[in-house]
Amino acid sequence: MDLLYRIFIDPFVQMGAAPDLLVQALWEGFVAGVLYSLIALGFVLIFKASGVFNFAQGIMVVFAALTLVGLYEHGVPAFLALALTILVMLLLAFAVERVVLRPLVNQAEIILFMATFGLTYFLIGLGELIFGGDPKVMISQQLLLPSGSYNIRMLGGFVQLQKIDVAAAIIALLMVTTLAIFFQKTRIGRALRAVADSHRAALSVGISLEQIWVTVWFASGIVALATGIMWGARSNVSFALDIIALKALPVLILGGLTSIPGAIIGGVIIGMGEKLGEFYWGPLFGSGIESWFAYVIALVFLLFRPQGLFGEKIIERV
Amino acid sequence: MRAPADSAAVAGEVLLSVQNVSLSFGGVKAIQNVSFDIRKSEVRAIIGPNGAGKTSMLNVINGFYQPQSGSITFKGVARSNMRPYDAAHGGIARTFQNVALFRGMSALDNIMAGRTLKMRRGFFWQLVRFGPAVAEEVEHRLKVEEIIDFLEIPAIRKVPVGRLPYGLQKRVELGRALAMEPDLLLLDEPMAGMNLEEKEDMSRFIVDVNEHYGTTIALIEHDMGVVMDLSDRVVVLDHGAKIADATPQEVKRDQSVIDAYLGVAH
Amino acid sequence: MASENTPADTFPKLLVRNARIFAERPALRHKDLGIWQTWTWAQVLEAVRAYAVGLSRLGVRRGDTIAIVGANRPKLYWSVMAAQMLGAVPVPVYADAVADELANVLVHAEVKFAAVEDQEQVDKILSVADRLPKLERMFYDQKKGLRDYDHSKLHCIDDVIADGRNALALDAKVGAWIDGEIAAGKGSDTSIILYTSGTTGQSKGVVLSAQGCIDAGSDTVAFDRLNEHDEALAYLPLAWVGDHYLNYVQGLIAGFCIACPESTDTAMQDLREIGPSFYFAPPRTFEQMLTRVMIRMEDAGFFKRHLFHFFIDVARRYGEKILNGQPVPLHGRLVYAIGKVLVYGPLKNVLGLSRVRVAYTAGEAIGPDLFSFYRSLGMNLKQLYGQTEAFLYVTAQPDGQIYADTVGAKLPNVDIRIADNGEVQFKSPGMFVSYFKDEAKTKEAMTADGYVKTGDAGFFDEKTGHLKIIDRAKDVGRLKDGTLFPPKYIENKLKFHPNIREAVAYGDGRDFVAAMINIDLAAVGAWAERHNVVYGSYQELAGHPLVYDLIARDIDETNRSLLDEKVMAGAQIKRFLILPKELDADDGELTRTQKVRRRFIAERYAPFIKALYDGSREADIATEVTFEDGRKGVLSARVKIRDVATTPVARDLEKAA
Amino acid sequence: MLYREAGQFKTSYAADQALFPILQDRVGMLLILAAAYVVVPLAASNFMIDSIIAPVLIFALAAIGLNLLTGYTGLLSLGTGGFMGVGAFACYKLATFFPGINIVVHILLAGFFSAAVGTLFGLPSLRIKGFYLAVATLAAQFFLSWCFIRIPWLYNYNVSASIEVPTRTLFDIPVTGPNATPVTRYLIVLTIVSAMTWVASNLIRGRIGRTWMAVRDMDIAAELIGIKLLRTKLLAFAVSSFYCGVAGAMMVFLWLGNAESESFSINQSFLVLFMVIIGGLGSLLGSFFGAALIWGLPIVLRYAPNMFGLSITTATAEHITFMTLGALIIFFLIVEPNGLARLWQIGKQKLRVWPFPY
Repeated sequence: MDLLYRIFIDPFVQMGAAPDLLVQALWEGFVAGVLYSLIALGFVLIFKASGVFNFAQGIMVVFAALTLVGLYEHGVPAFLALALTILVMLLLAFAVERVVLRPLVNQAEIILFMATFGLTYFLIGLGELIFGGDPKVMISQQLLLPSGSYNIRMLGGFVQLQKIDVAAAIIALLMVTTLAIFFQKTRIGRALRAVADSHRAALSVGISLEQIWVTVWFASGIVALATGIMWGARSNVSFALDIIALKALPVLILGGLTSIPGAIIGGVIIGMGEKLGEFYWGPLFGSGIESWFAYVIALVFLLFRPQGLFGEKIIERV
Repeated sequence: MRAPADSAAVAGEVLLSVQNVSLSFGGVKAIQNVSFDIRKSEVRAIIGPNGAGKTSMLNVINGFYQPQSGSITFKGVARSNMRPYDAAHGGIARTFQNVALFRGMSALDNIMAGRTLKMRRGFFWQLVRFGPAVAEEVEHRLKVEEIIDFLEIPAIRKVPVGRLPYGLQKRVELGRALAMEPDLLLLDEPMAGMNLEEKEDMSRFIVDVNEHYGTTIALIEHDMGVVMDLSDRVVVLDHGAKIADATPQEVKRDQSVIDAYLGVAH
Repeated sequence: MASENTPADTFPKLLVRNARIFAERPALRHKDLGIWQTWTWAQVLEAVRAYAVGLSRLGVRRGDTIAIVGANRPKLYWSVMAAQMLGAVPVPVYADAVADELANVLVHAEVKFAAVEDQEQVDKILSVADRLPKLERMFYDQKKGLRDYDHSKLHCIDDVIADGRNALALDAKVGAWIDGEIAAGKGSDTSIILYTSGTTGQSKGVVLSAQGCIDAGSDTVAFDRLNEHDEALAYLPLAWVGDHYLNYVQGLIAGFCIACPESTDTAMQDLREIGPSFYFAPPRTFEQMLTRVMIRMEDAGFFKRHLFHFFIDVARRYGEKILNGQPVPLHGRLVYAIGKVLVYGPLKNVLGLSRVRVAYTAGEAIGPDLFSFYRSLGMNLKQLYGQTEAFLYVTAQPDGQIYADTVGAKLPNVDIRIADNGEVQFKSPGMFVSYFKDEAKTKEAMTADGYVKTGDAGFFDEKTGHLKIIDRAKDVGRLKDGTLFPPKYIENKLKFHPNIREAVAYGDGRDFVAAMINIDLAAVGAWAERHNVVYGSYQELAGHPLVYDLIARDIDETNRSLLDEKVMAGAQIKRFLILPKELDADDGELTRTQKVRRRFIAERYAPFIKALYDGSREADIATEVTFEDGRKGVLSARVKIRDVATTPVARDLEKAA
Repeated sequence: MLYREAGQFKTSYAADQALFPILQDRVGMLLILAAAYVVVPLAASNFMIDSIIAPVLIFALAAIGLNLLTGYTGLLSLGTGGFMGVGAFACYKLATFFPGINIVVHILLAGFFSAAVGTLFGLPSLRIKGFYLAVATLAAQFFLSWCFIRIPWLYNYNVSASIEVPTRTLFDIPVTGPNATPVTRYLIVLTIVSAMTWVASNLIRGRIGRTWMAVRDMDIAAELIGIKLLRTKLLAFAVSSFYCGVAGAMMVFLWLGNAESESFSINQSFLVLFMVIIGGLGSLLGSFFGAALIWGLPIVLRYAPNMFGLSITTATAEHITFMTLGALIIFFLIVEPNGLARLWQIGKQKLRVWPFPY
């Protein structure tokens, strides 16, 4: 009885009692969610275009961040380092297309999935070999990212917004818009949406799969870099980060593997849900439930909409 | 070409009847208030232009789609919707327009899979594959081998079906359906994409199945010649509605059918 | 394997004996429904007794003739046994005979019953029913398609057997009766009537006595030490003396197991599965086998191909010697041993010959290369000589005394002599009683003192003492200049070349020898592919100049080999052409046993013959042919004629001198 | 080349459907078993056994488990590690509660616990497919590894928060714990693995195996021939997790000797998945190949440099290992997407038709 009370009543009572804390929690959830969304976005881009479930997305985040910081530490000016990193991500995109995707074209999804595992291992090894395994500090100042925080007095309490978080939210927003425009307006973008439906369609549009793949991998590389910077600025840069990739997976099933808006909304939902869960229900289970709570949210959700938040309903034909 | 025995069947008892079935996906009406019946041991053809809802009709009959309204009476039991399992269990087997075989398995295993419902030995026996389990396996293998012999495909027994030419795949699929020893056999365009020779073989098999095993058959077919040869009665669908239901000869003369095929606007 | 009491003198008695002494050993196998269904001797006896009873209940009586038509299937062998049990006379007929030929035999043999394989045969017989007033009933093996036939005179063999079982179950007297029938059989009874393939004109019914068959069989079984542990694949035509002798008779005598293939087109696969220990095949089959091997090896990778050819070469050098137990250098033995592991063993295995203990070939001369190829792999392949009238064979090669060009020494209890005209004549235990309903021909075939005229010309080789056959006695002719001209001998030499499938040689009473060639589609086709020679049809390929060159080379070789044998040197081939179609039994150009009908061909292709000798460069022809599906059509073609350089005999003689 | 199939004909369906229809295969199998039972214990060093042979066998069993689910039933799972963990902890608890009972029994019983858990997490498989399902199984993975940390009861409130394997004996010979010799442990592992592999082969050759594959190849058709999808999938989950559970239990009790939650982390799941994919989906033999390769490779890579006399820091070696492993995985997928088992099959076929090319 008491347990039921603590699960179903008490948390809400608390929320009511301290709305400022609630807002605070929601905000932090929101920011985390935004970052999830960004990673999920990387997944979606690649999955849409090449049907590859890119497990390496998380590592790409870390790898990008590491490269950035690493270059800087070797005395490269911050923004040059940024530019170079972008270049590296482009090279990576080419390499992946040439070495992994092209030889494996038309293979079963799971095979490509596995290949990205291989990629993950490779990148981890490579990254650590070059930059060493120990955690690094993100060069936020040098990149002119704000620090410090706004303290807003509301609901009879304080809500603290880290400036970096605000920046993160804004940047994320910008990226999504840019991508959206890119897909709507540019030729390759349109072709890409064609690919999502069928590879043959794309070819008929007259764009080689290779081009498209390189493009999306590069695009998600950029997204990864942005995510890396944001996340790195909040904690610091190390391979521990790659678990956030796993955090993004529930976002995917929630949002649907092929839906960009799904990734965004899903990310926010998961982010907030997770924070609230940790904040209000966590104590019941002992801490650390955020490691799986997100999945439970997604799973429960799936049972009602197997095709995800924005995925289109599948009518099976025989 | 039908032997007199079958015209008797035409007057035979009703095995399955479809009453005012309607089905739609979202807004799209696939089937609109269709009723017809299939009598014991007859060959019943369902024809109509593309998109007439023929396949959807079969899908409703064996429970793959749930109709929004109407009911299906099979062996005297009326159901508003039939579950695939019940359909299979009740003795409805089915082949598909574009072959739906288990591509990773050999022809033999595919047909063996058709025996699943007939196999009784439980998990434990399967684990040790000993005594009764083996005995059962062998008993059903024999049945399957007879089907293989009947369909004249012994040579490809152990070939993974993925590697077989289309015509043979269709045969294996028929074999899998036969392995269920069904009372009602639904054939969705059994001869689609076959050359003349293959068509002749297939027709022969269909007739044999119907005559020797007395299996009731409902088939969708485009080749009018085949329909005329094989079927006792024909139901014609167009845009999801039934526009005719009679003997092949009558149907051939029916104006609305001709219009439907010539695509005259309604 | 002698039985305790008096030796059995009929096959039913042998069956009873085997059911007793080999009771649980396999007697008969049949690839059916995916596995080798097997019957033990005891089971066979049980089934055949029931079958016989069933037959007798349907009116089969002592002395009736029963046609047996179909492929090698257990129930047809049982039909033979059951008939013999009742003292009726089985008359096997070639399953691929067209309705007309079939009718001729059935009419001549006055068959009252027929045991047939399937719908096809039933239809064939029904189609000529009006010519067979005597035919009372038909029994069939395979139900398929016959369900809706009128069954008043048509019975499924299974039902007959079932009916027999019933009768036996219901009434013990029936059992006693049938055993009585078995006992009543005598060695002097007619055991079977085998119709000759009829190389020349109408085929004759060769009457064989039970005792004769069993004596002949027992001798050869002893000769090759066949026993109940052997296994043979029954794939030869049921109606051919070879199958009846090698499988049915020797099987029953030695008690070994015979296996029936699933179908004629799976015979090779089935051969591979069964891996017989006793194997017979006509040279043609061995030839096709070798051709296939060579073709398949062409597609192998570089390393494997060379490995293969290297070791085949080794085998050629040492293989036969080792097999014949002749001295071989140690390193030779070693390399051969390696080859055995790497090539010979595996090769024999994939061909299904790895268990072969005794293998025979006969029917026509076999190419020495071909012959020694198989022997060099360590397969005990031997030759024999005989004919239907002899109930199969009068000479055979004893283990260890093998020569490609002889047909072996005379068998025990056989008496052979060479008549003045060079014809081979014999007396043998198995020799036939008479031609059915044909006293005249019977007399014709025998000498006054009771020897059988083989009609083959031959002589005993002085150094080996083995018999050598050159040709049909009557076919041996002479050229204008008097040189001896044995066409078959030359044709065989030609056919030893893998590219040449058939050859017909002419020269009797002519100035020189000329030949008409049939290319081997498999071999030449493969050659064409490798040398990217494009062709649309057999005819096109046959007419291709490059193919002509190819054949010309072969003929050149033949000529050289003829040169080596003084007598033959004059008979070198001067001109040849390649026939635009394959010689075919359906067109009457070959006998059912695939022997060429020289005269018939001469008439049919008269324009060619003419052209060959009047020196023209090419010749036209329009002739009717039968296609696979039995349709008839007209084939019209223009073929080129080639001259071949021949070495003048004179110079050769000088060299010799 | 080694094959002599002429004369090996089948006179019964039982023989035709036997596990090893070809004589030479049967002989080969016996030789391998003989070697495993006799030669290895005599010849192999403890190091060999403890750090190569035993783990390969154990992982092979886990791989078989996953293969039954992913390779045969077509359900992608990333929860293997978790299910192995359930087996391990269950076995630990059983061993604590019923010290009297033979440890081997416990190991097998533990399988049932993970089977139950597996079935539970298999439930979503009715509604969701493919990667969605894979992610769903990740939920299981994370939830379970969370439990392994947060529920002290599972590891008997050890301060180390890890399993300490007690000594247990079989016929008075210590089989678990510190005093058990590697060979004894190896022999038990070998026996369990062989037996369970045999059982698995029985399952997949029979009715159940066919229903699994049917669901994998075309679930719609499977449903329409009367196969109950949920039941079939859940059974696959149950059996699969049972195998993983037993593997997990063996891992702790017969190999490592102790373990904490990390041993059953997501990485474990991935490792096993590699083994399955590289080894070959839908092949028991492949599971062994995969295990051998994925487990053996890093070891080889670790010792290779020293062999060539060049010495590098362990850290660097570690990183290089990672890279090479990753590269090799991609390489293998490109060379033969159907896994090592396929390569083996092709080779075998070549031997059967030798000297012919086909």
